[in-house]
Amino acid sequence: MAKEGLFKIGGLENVQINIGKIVSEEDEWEPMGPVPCPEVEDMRHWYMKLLDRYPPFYAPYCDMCCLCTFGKCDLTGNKKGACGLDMRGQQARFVLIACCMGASAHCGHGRHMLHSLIDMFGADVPVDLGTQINVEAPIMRTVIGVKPKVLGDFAKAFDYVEEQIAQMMDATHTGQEGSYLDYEAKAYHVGMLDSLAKEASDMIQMIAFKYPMGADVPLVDIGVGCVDTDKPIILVIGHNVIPSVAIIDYLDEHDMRDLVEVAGICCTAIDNTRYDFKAKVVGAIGRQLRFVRSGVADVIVVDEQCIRADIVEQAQRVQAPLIATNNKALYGLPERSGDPAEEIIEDLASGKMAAVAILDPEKVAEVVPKLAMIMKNKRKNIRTLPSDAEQKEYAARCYDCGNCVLACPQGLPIDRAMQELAAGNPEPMSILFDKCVGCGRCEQVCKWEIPIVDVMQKTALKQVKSEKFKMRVGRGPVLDTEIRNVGAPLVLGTIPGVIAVVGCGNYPDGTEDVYKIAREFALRKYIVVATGCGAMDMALYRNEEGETIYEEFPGGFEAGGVVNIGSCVSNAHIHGAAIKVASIFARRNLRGNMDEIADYILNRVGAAGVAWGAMSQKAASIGTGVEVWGVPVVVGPHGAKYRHAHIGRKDDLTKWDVYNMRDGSKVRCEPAPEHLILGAETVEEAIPLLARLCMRPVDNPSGRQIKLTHYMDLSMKYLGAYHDDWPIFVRSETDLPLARKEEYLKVLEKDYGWKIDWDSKKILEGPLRKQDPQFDPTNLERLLKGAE
Amino acid sequence: MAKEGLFKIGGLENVQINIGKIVSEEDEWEPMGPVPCPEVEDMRHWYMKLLDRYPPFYAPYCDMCCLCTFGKCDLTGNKKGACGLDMRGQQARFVLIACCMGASAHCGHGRHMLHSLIDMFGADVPVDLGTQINVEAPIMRTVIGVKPKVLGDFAKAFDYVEEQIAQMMDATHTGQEGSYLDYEAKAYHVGMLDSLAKEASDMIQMIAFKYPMGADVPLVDIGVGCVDTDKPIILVIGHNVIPSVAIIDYLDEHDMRDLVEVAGICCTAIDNTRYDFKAKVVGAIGRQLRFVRSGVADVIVVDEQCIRADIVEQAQRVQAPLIATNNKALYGLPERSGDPAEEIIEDLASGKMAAVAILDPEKVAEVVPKLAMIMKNKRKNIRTLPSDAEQKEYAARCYDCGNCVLACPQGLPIDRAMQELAAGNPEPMSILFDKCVGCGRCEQVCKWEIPIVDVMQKTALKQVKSEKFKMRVGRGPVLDTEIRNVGAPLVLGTIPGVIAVVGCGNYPDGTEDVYKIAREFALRKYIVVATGCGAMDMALYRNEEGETIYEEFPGGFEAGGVVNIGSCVSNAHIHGAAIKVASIFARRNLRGNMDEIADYILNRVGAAGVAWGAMSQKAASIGTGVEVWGVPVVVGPHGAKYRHAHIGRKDDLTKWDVYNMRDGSKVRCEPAPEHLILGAETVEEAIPLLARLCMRPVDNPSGRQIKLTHYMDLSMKYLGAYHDDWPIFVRSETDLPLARKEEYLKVLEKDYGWKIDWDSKKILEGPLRKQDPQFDPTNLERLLKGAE
Amino acid sequence: MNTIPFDPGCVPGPEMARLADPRTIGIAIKRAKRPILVVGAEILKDDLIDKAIEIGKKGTPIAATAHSMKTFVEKGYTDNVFMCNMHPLANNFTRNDWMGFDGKGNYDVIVFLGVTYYWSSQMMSAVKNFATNPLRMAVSIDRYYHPNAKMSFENIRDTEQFKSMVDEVIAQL
Amino acid sequence: MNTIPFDPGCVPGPEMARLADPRTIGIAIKRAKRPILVVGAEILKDDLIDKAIEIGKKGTPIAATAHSMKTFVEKGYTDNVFMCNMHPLANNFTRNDWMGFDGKGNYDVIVFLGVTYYWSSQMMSAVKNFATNPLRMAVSIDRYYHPNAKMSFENIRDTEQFKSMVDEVIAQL
Ligand code: SF4
Ligand code: SF4
Ligand code: SF4
Ligand code: SF4
Ligand code: SF4
Ligand code: SF4
Ligand code: SF4
Ligand code: SF4
Repeated sequence: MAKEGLFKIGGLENVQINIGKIVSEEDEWEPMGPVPCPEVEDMRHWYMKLLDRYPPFYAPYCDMCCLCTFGKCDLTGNKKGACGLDMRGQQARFVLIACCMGASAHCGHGRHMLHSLIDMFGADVPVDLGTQINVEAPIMRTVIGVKPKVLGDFAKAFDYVEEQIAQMMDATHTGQEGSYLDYEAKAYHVGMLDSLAKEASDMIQMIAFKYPMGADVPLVDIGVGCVDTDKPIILVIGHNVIPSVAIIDYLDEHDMRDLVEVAGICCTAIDNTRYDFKAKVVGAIGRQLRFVRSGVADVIVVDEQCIRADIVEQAQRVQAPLIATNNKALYGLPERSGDPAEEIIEDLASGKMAAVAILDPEKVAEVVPKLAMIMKNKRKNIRTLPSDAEQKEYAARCYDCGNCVLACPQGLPIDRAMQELAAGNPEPMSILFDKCVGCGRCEQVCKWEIPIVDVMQKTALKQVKSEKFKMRVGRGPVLDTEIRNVGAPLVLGTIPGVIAVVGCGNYPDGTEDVYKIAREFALRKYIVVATGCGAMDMALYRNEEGETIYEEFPGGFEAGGVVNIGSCVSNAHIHGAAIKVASIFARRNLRGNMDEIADYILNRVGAAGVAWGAMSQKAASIGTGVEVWGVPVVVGPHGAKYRHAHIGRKDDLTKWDVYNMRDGSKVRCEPAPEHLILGAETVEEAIPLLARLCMRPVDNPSGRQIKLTHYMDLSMKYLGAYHDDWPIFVRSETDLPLARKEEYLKVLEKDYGWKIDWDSKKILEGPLRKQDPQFDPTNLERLLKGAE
Repeated sequence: MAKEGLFKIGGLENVQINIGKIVSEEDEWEPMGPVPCPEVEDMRHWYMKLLDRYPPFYAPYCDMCCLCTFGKCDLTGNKKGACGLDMRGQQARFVLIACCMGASAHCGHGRHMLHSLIDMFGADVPVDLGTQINVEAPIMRTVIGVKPKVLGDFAKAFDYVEEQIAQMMDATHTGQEGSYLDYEAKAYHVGMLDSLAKEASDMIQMIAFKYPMGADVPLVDIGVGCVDTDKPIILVIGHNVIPSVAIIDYLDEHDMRDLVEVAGICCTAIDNTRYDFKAKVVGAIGRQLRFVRSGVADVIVVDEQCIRADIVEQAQRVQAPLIATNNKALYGLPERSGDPAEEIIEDLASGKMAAVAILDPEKVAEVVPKLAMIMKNKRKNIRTLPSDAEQKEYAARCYDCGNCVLACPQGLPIDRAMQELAAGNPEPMSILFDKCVGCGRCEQVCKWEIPIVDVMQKTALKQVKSEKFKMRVGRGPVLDTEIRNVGAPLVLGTIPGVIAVVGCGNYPDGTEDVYKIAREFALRKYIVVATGCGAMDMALYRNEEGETIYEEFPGGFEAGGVVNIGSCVSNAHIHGAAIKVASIFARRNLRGNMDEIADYILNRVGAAGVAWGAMSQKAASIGTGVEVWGVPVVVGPHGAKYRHAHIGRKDDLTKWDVYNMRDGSKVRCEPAPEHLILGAETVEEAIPLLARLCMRPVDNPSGRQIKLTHYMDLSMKYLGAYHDDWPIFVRSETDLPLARKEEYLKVLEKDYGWKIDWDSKKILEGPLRKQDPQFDPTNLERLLKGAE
Repeated sequence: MNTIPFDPGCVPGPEMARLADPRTIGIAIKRAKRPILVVGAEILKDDLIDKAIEIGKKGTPIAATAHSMKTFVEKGYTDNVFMCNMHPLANNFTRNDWMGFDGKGNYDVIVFLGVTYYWSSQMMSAVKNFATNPLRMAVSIDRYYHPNAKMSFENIRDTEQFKSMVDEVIAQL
Repeated sequence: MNTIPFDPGCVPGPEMARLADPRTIGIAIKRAKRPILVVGAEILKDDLIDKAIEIGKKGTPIAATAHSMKTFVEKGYTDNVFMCNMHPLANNFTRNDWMGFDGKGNYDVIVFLGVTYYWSSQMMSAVKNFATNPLRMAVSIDRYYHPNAKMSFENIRDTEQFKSMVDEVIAQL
C-alpha cells in the first residue's frame, strides 16, 4: 500500500510533487485483527487445529508419482519416492495441486472479468448493494481487511490471491514440503484464497451488471423443453458471462431480443438469468454433450470452464459454428477479433471455417446474433439424432461386447439396454438417460462405432422435450436483514441448520439425488442454499403438486427456504452468510480476524455442505474453502477420488476439548461436527449424516432437541436404525426428541448404562457433559481472557 | 499503474490532494513495443510459430488421467476422457502444470526474498551493477517494459508473473483448454514468465547483497573433502540464501567465521559463495542424502527447493538437529521464531526436539552457530557410516533378490555389487557411487533392511574424502562489454556457439557427463556457461594436468570461456546475454518487444542449452523458457519423462521458410536450429547434436564453416560417422570444412548428386539456398518493410 | 493379457490384486483371525443381502455402510451387523489403535461385497497402502476385478455365475 | 501375480505388453511387412551388437541411435544401418507421412534392442498411443519387461539366458 516516488498529477501536468508515502484513504471501520492478508504461516495454527481434530485419511488414487524425472516412483505401502516423499505426502501434494488449479480458475476468471469490467465501466463503479446489505464483502473484509468501495478495489483481493497461489504452487514443487500435514495446511490456505477469489468475482459482476438481490427474484425457465426451437438458438456454455451479456445487450439494442433464444449451460446460464430474465437455462454440465448433440443450437458460444474439451468437434458434428471467447479455452483456433464481423460471419456461415476465437466481447456480439439468424435458416434440415431406421440399425449392430460398460464412469448397463433396444424395448435405455452424466466415454470404446449418447437420447426424447421447469434466479448474497432474523435461531439451533447444495454433476445415481436432499431438508425447515450445477439440477423435478422445488419453497434465507444463491462463484456468499452471523448477530470484528471467525462458525453455525456430484478441481478448492471456515462437507462416492477425507474420531474424545472463553477452562465436548470432509455412497446415507453434521456445541436445549430429532428421524427413515453415536449428543433429557423421550431414556438406560430418575424423567448419569448456557466455546488460545 | 483516489502526503498530514491519475516517473528510454506485459493471446502468434515449425511429439508417461472425479480416464490410443480431452491434450496439460509448478517455485522464491530484502534494506536499494552493465535487466525490460531502478521496482515483475501464473493454472482446470497446441502455447507463456521471475529473483539478491560480477570472480572450494571436519559444520541446503546469509553475518559479527564451516548443497551453496568466498560447496543435489548420511554436519539448515522430503528423518538418523527456515518446507514442525534463542538451542541440543521451524532469519542466525558449537562436541562420537564389521554383515545379509535394482531409477546393478562386496571385493560397489543419483529408493525396498546408500558410500569413502576441487564463484550477468566483444562473432558464427549447461543432477550415467560436454566445447572455443547443479558437478573432475575445468578455462563470456553464471535463478542471465546481443550489438529495441527479440535470437544467436540431468518441474519451466526465447535445448534420457519434445522435420522443408526483412521475400532455409527440445540417450549422442543445434541461418561463410567443422568432427569422433543431414547446411563450397573440403565435395557429388565444378572447386548445383550476406531473417510479418 | 479393472482407468500401480477363485478366497477368510464383511449400497441388488446374511450367520461380523442397514432390519437379521459410514470405517482399518466394533481389536481380513465399484476401490486402496504393519488385507468378492484388493474375482457379467461364486465362498466358511 | 516392469513405477495403464516368448516375437517380426530394429546405447553391452548385426544381415534394417553407430562402423557392418537420433525417429514412427529411411514408407513392427530402459519405454509409449491407424507395433527384445511395448520379454537377470533368447528370436527370421 506504500508507494514512493515522483508523481504527475492529472490536470497539473507540469507540477511534480515528491511524495514520501501515500496512504490510501481507508476509514477505520474496525480495528485490524492479527491476521490480515495472511501468509500461510500466519494461519497455520488454525489449519493445524483442524487437522489435529480431523486428521487426513488417504485413499490413494494412484500408487505412483509421476511428477518428476526421478519417477515414476512406486509409493505403494507408504514407501518413499526418490525425492524422499512418502505416499501420504504425495496424496496431500496432489490435493494441494488440485486446490491450486481450482482456486486459480476462480481467481483467473475474476481477474479477467475485472479487466473487462473496468474497460467497460471504469474502476469507479460504486459497491452499492442497496439498503439491506452493509457488510458488502464479508470474506474480503475478514481476510484482507479491506472494505471495497468501488469496482477497482477488488484488484486488491486478486493481487493477494495471485501472490499466495504462486507461493502455494511453489510448495508443490519436488523438494519442497515434506509433511502431509503441511501440504494439507497449504490446501486449507488455498481453500481460503478460493473463497476470497469467488467473492470478489461474483461481486464485481453483481455491481457492474446490477444483478438482482433478495428473496423476491423471479423464476426463470430451465430445461431443454423451454428452448423455443422456432427461433434461432444461441447456446452459451461456461462461466464467464461477459460475452453473453454483450450478446444480450446487442439483441436488446437491435430490437432482436424476442427473435432469438439465448440458452445456457453451466454457470454462464445462471448468470445470464441474473442479467436477463428471458435467458433460458438448458441445464448443468451433464446436459452439455447431449444438448449439443441434439443439434438444436444454431451457434455455440463458449467462454471458460466446464466446457467439453472436444466442443469444437462436437459442434462441427452438428454443423453449428462455434465461437471461443476466452483465452483459457482457445482450442487452437485463429483469433479473429481484428477482422470485420461480416468476414467472420461469412467464413462461418459458408462453412469455410467451423469455429473461430473472438476474444473481444463487442465483436462477439456483432457476429453471433446475425450468424444465428443465418444459421437457423441453413440448418433447418439438419437432423442430428438417429432416424428410426438408424436407431434400429445401431442397436442391431451392438455386439454385446460390454466395452462401453467398462468405459462408463457410472458402469451403466448400456450393453443390456442396447440388447433390449434391439429387441424392440427402448425403456431400459431411456431409464439410463437420467443416470448418465453425459461424458461420452462409452462411444470412445465402441468398436462398432455406435453413437451411444445419441441412441440413448433418442430413447428419452419425449421426456427430454417435456423438460420445462422453473428455477429461481441466482440472488447473490444473503441480506443483512435476513441474517438479523435467523442469526439467533441458527446459533441456538432452533433453525436446525443450513444445508448448502453445491458443486458439479458427477452424481452416482442421477440428478434426482440433489432434489431429494434439498427437499428433505427444506420440508424440515432447514435453510437450503444452492449454487451451480446443484441449483440447476434440483430444479428438474416436481412434487406431487407439480411444483418445482423453487415453486414449492420460498426463496429467502429463512427456515424452509430454498435459496438459489447463484453460479459457482456465488458460493462465496454461503460463507459470507456464516461470517455475517458472526459479524451482525454476534458483533465479532471481521477485519484481519479470519481464525476467530472460522472458529466462531465451527462452534456455532450449524451448517453443512453437500457437493454430491463434486467433479472438478474447483470443487476440491471450494470444498476445502468451506471446511477451512468451519463448515463440514459431504461429497458423493466419486469424491473419494479426491484422495483424502478429514475424519474426526469419536473414539478419541481428547480431540474434542474446547475452551470456554468465559473462564479459560477446557470442556470435553461431543464431536460436533464430527467430520470436516467425507464421502457417502448414497443419498440415503448422506441425509442423516448431514443432519448429524449440523449439530454444534452451543446448541441450546431446544435447538439440540430439534437437531437430534431430525437426525434420528432421518436415520430411521433412510437407514432403518439409529447410529450408535446419538447418545453422545445428549447432554440432558431436555436435548431428547420430545415425542419419543421415554423410549429414548429407556434405551439410554438399557443399552448405554445411563442412570435415569424415572420419577422426574431426568438423566442422572451418562452424558459427556452438561449443557451450559454460559458456554462460550473457542479453539483459540488467543481469545481466552487473560491471553495477550 | 494508474491509481486514483484520495491521498495523504507524507509530512503534510493535513493536506489531501485529489489526484486524477498518478504516473510513476518512467523516462522514455525506449519506445514501447507492441507486447508489453503480454497476456498469452498477445504472444500466441509467436508461440504458435514455434509450434508450427517444431510440433510437439508426445511420449505419454501415463496412459490415464487422474485429475478429476470423472476419472481415471483411460486415454490409451489418443482416446478422449470424460471431459472430452484426448491423450495429446492431457500430455500437454501435464506439461503446462509442470511448468506452472516450476515458474511458481522461481516466482515464489523471488517474491519471498523481495519481502525479506525490503524488510532488511528498504525498497530503495539502487540497481547498481557497476560501469560495465547498462542493460541491467534485459528480460524485465523486454517483457514488461520496465527498467528497474531500485529494489522495490522488481515487485512489478512479480505482480505480473503472479497474475499470469494464476491465469495459466486456470487453463489447466478440467473443462478449459481443449487443444494440445494451446496448452503448449501456454506452457511457452509460462516459460517466458519463468525467465522473468528468475531474472528478478537473482537481481534482487545481487543488488542487496552486492554479489561480485565479471570474469574475475575467485575460485572457491567444492567437494566433500573441502569441508574441515575439525570445525563445527553447518550444512545449508536449498535455494533461498537469506537464512544462510544471516548465519554468515552473525559469524562475522561475532568473530566466529573461522571457527565454523558453512557448507552448502544445491543453489544455496552457490549463492553463499557469491556472498562469502569462505563458504564451502559440498555439491549438487545428488550429494544430499549421502552427505547427510555421512553424519559430518552438526546442524542442518534447510530453506526451500531441492530438499529431500524426508530430511527431518535423515537428520534425525545422524542425530543432527534440523532447522527449517522457509514456509514452503515446514515438515509439520513447530514454528519457533517467537521463542528465545536459548530455549530453542536447549531443546535441540538436549534432543528434546529433533527439528524445529524458524522462519525469522535473525532468529536462525542466533540459534544455529551456537547450536553447531554445542553439537560438534556432543556429536563427536557419532559414527554414522557402517563399521567394517557392520559393512561385512550387511553385505552378507543380501539375499540377492534384485529388488533394489528394480527400484533404482538408474537400474544400477546393486545386487551384483553387493555379492561382490560380500565376497570381499568392494570395487564394483564403489564404482556405482559415481553413477548413483543418491535417491535412496533402493533402501525402501530392501526387505533385509540393508542401508544400501551407506554401504555404497563406505566403499567409496577414500575417493569421497579426497574430493577437493575448485569452482569459480557464480558471477551473475554477462557484462555489456563482453557482449560488445562477442556480439559480432557470435552472430556471424565465428564463435561457433554458446553452450549452456544447466539443470539438475538426474544424470543417466553420473556427473562426469557434464564435465565431458563442457570441456569438449570449451576446448573448441565455444562459450560455455553453466548454472546450478551443472555448474557444481562439472567442477568435480580434473584434466590430465590436474586442473579443474574452472582452472583450465577462463571465466569470461568469451570463446573458450567456462562461465559459472550462478544458481538456478541465475539462468536468466543466459537469456539475458542473448537478449543483450540483440540490444547492444544489433540495437534492437527491447521494450515490450519480446516476439521480435526471440525471433532475433532464434535466427541469429547460435546458442544451445543442455539440461543433462533435468529432473524437476523447474527444469521443465526453465527449458521451456529457454526455447521460447529461441534457444534449443537437449535433455538427457530421463527428460523423456517430461512427456513432450519439440521436433523439427527436416523432411518437410516448407516449415523452414523465413522472411527476408530487406524485401519481404520468403527464403527456404536449412533447418537451423532443427529442434527446440529433445532428448539424447548418451553424451556421445548429445555432443554432436548440440553442435548441430548451434547453426543459424545468418551464419556467414566462415562462421558456418567453423560450425560445420565442429559438427562433423564431433560426429566422427563420437559416432564414427556423419549424420546424413550435413549437406543441408552447405550453402556453398565456402561453408565446407577447409581441411577436408575436397573429400566432402566428392561425397556431395557421389552420394547426394550435387554438381561440382572441379576446376574451381565450386558447387554448381545442390544447395538448398545460396548464402546471402544481405539476408536479414525474421519469422514475424510485422517486421517486414511495409507491414504496419 | 492383463486383467482389466471394471473401470479400466483404475490401474493403481505395480501392486494389483491377485485373481483368485472363490475357494481360495473362502479359505483365506476362514483362516482369518478377525475377518469382517463390509457391505454397501449394491448389497440391495441381486439378492446379495441374503448372501451377506449367510456370511453373518457363519460368524463373520458385518459392517453395514451406505443405507444397507435398512435391509438387514427388514430382513430381521441384525445380530452382528454394525451400521457405520464407510469413510470413518476405512480410516479405522488403517489404524492400529482402533478396537473394532466389539472392542476386541482391529480386523485382519476385510471382505467387500455389494459396494459401488469406485467407492470401494478407493477404500481398498487405503487399506493396501496404509494397513501394512501389521498387514490387513482387503479382499473383494464383488463381481468386479478390484486391483486395490489383495485378492479379487475377475469382472463377471453373468449375475447367476457371480452369485454361485459367492455361494462357493460361503461354502468354505 | 502381475509382471512388474523393470522400473516398477512404470505402469502406464490398462494396456500393457503381452509377455511373449522369443519364438512368438521372432515370428511376429518375420511376418512383418516392414520391420525395423532400433538399437541404442546398451547395444554396446554384452556383445549385443553382434546380435544386432545378425538381425541386420537377415534383412531387417537397423536404426542406430545414441552412439551405437560407432560400433557398427568398427565392426564393419553398416549396410542397412541408419544413424539417427531417437526422438525424431520415434516422432517419425507416429506419423503416416514419413517414408522411412529408404523412402518406401513407414515401418510396421518396430523392434527395440539395447536401449536404456526408461528412454525406450517412453518411445514405445509414443508408438503405442499414436501409431494406431494404421497400427504400428513396438516390440521389445530387451532384457526387461516393457509394458509400453505390444510384446515383451520378462525381466531377465541372467545375461546368458537373455542372449540365448535373442538368438531364438533371430532363429525365426
Ligand atoms: S498420478 Fe495420475 S498421471 Fe501420474 S501415474 Fe498416477 S494415474 Fe498416471
Ligand atoms: S516428485 Fe518425488 S515421488 Fe514424485 S516422481 Fe519425483 S522423486 Fe518420485
Ligand atoms: S455418456 Fe453416459 S453412458 Fe456413456 S460413458 Fe458417459 S455416463 Fe456412461
Ligand atoms: S461397446 Fe458398442 S458393441 Fe460393445 S456393448 Fe457397448 S454399444 Fe454394444
Ligand atoms: S480431467 Fe478429463 S481426462 Fe482427466 S480424469 Fe477428468 S474427465 Fe478424465
Ligand atoms: S540411491 Fe543410488 S543406488 Fe539407490 S536407488 Fe537411488 S540411484 Fe539407485
Ligand atoms: S534389495 Fe537388499 S537383499 Fe535384495 S538384492 Fe538389494 S541389497 Fe540385496
Ligand atoms: S539444478 Fe535442479 S536439482 Fe540442482 S539446485 Fe537447481 S533445481 Fe535443484
